[in-house]
Amino acid sequence: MEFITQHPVLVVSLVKIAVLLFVVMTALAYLTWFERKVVAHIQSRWGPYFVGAHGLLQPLADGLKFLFKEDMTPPTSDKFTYTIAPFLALALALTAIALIPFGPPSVQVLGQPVFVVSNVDIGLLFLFAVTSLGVYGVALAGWSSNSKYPLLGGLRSSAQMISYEVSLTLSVVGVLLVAGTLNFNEIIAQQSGAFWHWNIIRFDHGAFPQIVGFLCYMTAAIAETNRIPFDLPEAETELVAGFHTEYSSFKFAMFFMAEYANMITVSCLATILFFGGWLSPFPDSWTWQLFLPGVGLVLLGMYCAWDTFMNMRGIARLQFAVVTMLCLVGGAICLMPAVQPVIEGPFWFTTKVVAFLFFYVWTRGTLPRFRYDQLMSFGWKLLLPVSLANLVVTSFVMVLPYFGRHG
Amino acid sequence: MSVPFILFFLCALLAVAGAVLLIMVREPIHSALSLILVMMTLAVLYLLLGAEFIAAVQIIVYAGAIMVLFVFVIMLLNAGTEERTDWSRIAKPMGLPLAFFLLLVTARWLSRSAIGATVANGVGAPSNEGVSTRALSMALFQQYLFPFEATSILILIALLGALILARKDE
Amino acid sequence: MSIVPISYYLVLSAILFGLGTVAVVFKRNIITIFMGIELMLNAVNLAFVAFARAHGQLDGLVFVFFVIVVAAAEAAVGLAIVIMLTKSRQSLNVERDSLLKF
Amino acid sequence: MPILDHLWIILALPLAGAAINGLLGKNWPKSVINTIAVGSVSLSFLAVLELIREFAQLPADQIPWVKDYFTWIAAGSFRVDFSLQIDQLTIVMLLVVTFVSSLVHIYSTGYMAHEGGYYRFFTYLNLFVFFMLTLVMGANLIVMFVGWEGVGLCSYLLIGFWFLKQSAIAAGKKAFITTRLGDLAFTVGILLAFWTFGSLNFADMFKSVSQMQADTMAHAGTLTAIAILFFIGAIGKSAQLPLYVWLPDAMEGPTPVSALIHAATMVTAGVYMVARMNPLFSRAPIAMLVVAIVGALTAFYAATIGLLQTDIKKVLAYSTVSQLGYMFLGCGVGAYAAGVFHLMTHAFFKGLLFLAAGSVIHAMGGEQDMRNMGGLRKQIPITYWTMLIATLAIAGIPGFAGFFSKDQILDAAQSGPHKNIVLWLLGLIGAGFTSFYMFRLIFLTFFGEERFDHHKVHVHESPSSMTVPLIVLAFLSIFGGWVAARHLVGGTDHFEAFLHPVFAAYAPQTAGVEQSASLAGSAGASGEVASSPGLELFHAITGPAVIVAVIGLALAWWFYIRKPEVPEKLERSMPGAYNLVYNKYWVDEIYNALFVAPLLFISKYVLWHLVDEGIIDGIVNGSASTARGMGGKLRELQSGNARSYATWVVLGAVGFAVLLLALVGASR
Repeated sequence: MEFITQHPVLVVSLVKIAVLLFVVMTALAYLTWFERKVVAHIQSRWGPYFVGAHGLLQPLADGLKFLFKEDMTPPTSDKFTYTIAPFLALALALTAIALIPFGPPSVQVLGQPVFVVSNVDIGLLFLFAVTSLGVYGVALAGWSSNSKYPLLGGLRSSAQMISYEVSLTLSVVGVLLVAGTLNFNEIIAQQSGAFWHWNIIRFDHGAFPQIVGFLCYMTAAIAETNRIPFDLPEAETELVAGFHTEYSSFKFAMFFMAEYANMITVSCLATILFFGGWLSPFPDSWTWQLFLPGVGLVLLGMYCAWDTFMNMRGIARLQFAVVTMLCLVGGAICLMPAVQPVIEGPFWFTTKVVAFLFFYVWTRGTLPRFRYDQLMSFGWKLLLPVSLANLVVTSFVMVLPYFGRHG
Repeated sequence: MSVPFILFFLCALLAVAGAVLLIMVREPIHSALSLILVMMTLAVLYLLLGAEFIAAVQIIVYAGAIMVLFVFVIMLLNAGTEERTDWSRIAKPMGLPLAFFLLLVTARWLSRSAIGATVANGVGAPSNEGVSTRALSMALFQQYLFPFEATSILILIALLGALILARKDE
Repeated sequence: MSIVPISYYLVLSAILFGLGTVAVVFKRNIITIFMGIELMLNAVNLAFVAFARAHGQLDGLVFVFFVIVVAAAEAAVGLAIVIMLTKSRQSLNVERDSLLKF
Repeated sequence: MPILDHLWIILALPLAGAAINGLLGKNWPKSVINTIAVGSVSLSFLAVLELIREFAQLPADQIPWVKDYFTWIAAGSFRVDFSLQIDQLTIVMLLVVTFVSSLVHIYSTGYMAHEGGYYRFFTYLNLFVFFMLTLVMGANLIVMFVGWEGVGLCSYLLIGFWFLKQSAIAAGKKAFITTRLGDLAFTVGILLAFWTFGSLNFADMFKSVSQMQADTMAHAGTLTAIAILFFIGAIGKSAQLPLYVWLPDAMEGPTPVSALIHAATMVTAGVYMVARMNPLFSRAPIAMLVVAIVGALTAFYAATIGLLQTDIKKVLAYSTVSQLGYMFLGCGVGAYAAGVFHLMTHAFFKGLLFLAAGSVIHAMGGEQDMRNMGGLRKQIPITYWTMLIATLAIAGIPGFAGFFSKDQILDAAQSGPHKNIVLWLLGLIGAGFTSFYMFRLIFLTFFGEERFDHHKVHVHESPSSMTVPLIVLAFLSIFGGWVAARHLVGGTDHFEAFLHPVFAAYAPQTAGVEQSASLAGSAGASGEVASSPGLELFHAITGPAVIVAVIGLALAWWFYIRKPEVPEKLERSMPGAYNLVYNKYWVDEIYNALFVAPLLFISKYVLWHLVDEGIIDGIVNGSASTARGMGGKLRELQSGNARSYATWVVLGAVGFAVLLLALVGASR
């Protein structure tokens, strides 16, 4: 016990990492479910339905399937690289998430902030550093498979990632100019107040609405994560499955998870940079907003209860009862005055992130895929100039007499 | 042995190992990977030296851009394993000893250099907190503004050069 | 907690530099040779940072910054050249194209 | 005073003409080339006229007028400026050169009309004018020497103008090499002069000369050496014994060239030089004697050869040699003015003779042998009359230009300060021969029955572009000498008076007195001899020179008009002498045997095979092969193998590191 008190940093960090890993893994799993559901409904289907109520156990089943499938390694492949590539991808993706603050640093245990694994002074830079390495996973996988389509996929993705990383970074620099810091917590703190203080529309001394920057960021981000409409590296119609054609079983799962982890990361980043992170959209004076999480959960539980008794039959009814219980209990906990301030930040943060994820899925469900040359020319000839222009305009306004930081 | 020492020796070991691998391995991709490893460890060392910004830049630019470019080119050219030609009659018998000699000379010299010695003796030991990124950027954009602009022009020229070189001649 | 003496870093950088030299001399694949050069640059950067730290000044870091930038430019051009060269000579082995003579 | 301040214009004009024609004119129409060539030379002639006008107003103390343009060579104490100089002598030469050149240019436009390499011809001609002017205007020996060599070059180029003709090429080479012998001596003389006087500017040289005491024998010896060396140069250039052999062969060149270069201007350069150097010569009596002897001998000797030549141009060539001999004789006996005077008149009438001969050849369609001519005076009257006038002039018939100048020379030889009866006799007989062979030429060419068939050649008078210069020169051949006319009637000789400052300025005191005395003597010393101008005039006109000239004329008439069979008789009666003279004393053959053959032998076996191939080539090839060997070794450094290069770089780095270490260690 005194070991904990002696080495708070170590212990708390380890705990945080463990928890984060668990949470993120679960999130990834259910993100797949979420995506399939949403896309299905966009395409007016039901999506996963039978494995568990509303297919809620589908991710579990998938995970088991991946685990028990045969792990094939092409004989001509470059074993070492072939093996490390997926690990690299997933590890980097998770590392990035470790930098994200999910809640206010004020919430502390043993003098250590709870909601952020590592609060680096130049967190943003490090985030970029880590994400910039994400290319290797794809590229190496494509190369080491020693087969046509993967190689092409790898080439495409590395080219694409390099190209769009530039715009991604530049579009963010606008926010950095406004914020004047690289630390996430400070960036978020500056946006405190209400939603009109968020960087995306914030327009007061030393700030300029980053709406353009946000659009550029989202576009580049989708490209960075190789998502439709920029999923050239794994365009199944052209390259079978792109860089991970040769991968099977859990290695494939790793790439899969890495992709979704990256989605989450960029969504979190968007949330932090443009949408005030874990801040609530309402002025602090509106105290009733503290009840929102609990109330929301309770309402969800009540809907589940109604659904359980009206529609569910057999085992499904049992499972869904469990879900109902969880929701109601969670809601009750969240309504406790002690918990309310703690839960607030994560609540808003999660909400925003989920919104972004929905946006992701939405685009996937609606937009067709680019052609490769279109992709490149779009990235270099449109996105880059626009984000540069945004940067220039912002910096120009920064030094204007009235609007400027010293105005 | 304190944490920095352990960290340092770990990184140094990794770095040297990576460098040796870079030489030993015959697959260009593997060389690239080992070089990336070296860069990573160097980034950590920079952190250890309190140069966070440089560390980040090291990773972003070197590992994240330049080496990606290398890998990309290797994949593009589908570079196979290096062939064991030894047509240069002096490279092996002379070059390697010379290089190692150079290594020794510089290492010896640097280890003997006044600055290293002073720090080793704890004299003039640097403050432990790292260099603030703000100060660095100030220096970059005020004291070194002209070189900065010059490098930007250099980059532009390099960009054009690369474009013209790699252009498909139609 | 004691800090690592600067001379350690310097020696490490010297070693890396030497290994980079070895790579340049010893390797035949032009790309790998290129990597050797990058390695040397990195070694120098390390020395720069170490010195900057030792003197408690920023100039070394600025130099590192410039070195990195220049390295980027050099890599861009150099690799473009490599591509052209390989397209024309069908080989990455520097010993195969002995063009560098009168 | 524009021209005086810009003397270079006179030079620049012909040079510009040469440059334009030579560099651009290859495909230009003849008219354009004519305009440029003739225009440039005529313009410089006009410039000279303007120069004379300005020179007339120049105060005497500013003569000679020298302009330094730029320092040309500066090596230690040796300093040469590119500087030009104007004095009376220069004026005379300039006038002659530019005027005759202009006329010859005009003449050439007609004469060369049907030749190839038209632009080339005029380029060379303009270039020649440029160099000749440089020679004349040079204010120091070096500039003069440049002109000297330049005219030699142009003469070589123009003699060999028809470079497809083997004989022409050979002649060109012969001229070049022969004159080179003289130039060698001239160069040595220049060096000696610099060593002696410490400067090559005429002014400085003459000043130091005049300050030298003639009594110190060393100086006398040096001066004599310098003077003789210079004179050898003059011998080469002016075709005197023994180096005259190139001039007759030079007739291979186009006739206008013969007229301009080998009669009027270039060959007289030697005379000009001797006259220019008069202060030296006046102080070197031995040299003076040499000059006089060589001149007289040449005058006589060349005349004898001229007697039997059948080629019309050859005759003129030998007569040129002989006339040059007269000029040197004049200079040699101290009558520089007379020599220069004869130079001028000779330029007129000999130029005219050549041009007229050219016209004859033109009319005969290239025929040069007088034995195939005859009776031409009806067909080509203008040529006939002008040539007759020139002949009368050269023969020294009273009233014509040649009479005055030749008479002065002989007069000086007979009664001058350096009088020498033997030389005078030689000159006198030479004069007789001269008139003989000249009239022989006239009679053979224009009189008697026509010895050619009309079906091959149809004789025709030359175009006006050729006849006009003839007429102009004819006028000058008559009146050109009259500037000295009043001298006959006891008046002052304007020409001599005009040149007097040049020759009196640095004249040795003792000699100076005599000179002025002789001046008076030749002019006014008639005091005791002749009481009345009429008698004086009668004396002059019935002087021995005139008498021998008339005798020559009469003999020629007897031989070739009255009794054409006489020559054959003579020939049969004394074959030895005839062959001797007819074959020009076999001088060419002798020279071949004496000099050329051994020289060829030496150059072939010693210089070529032994020295050049053996030693020099050996050295060169040896060094080359050693270099190649080392290169072969060093080449391996440049294997083109990047790894090797990298190794070398590393080697350098190591060296540098070690050095640095050593330095730091030292500094520690």
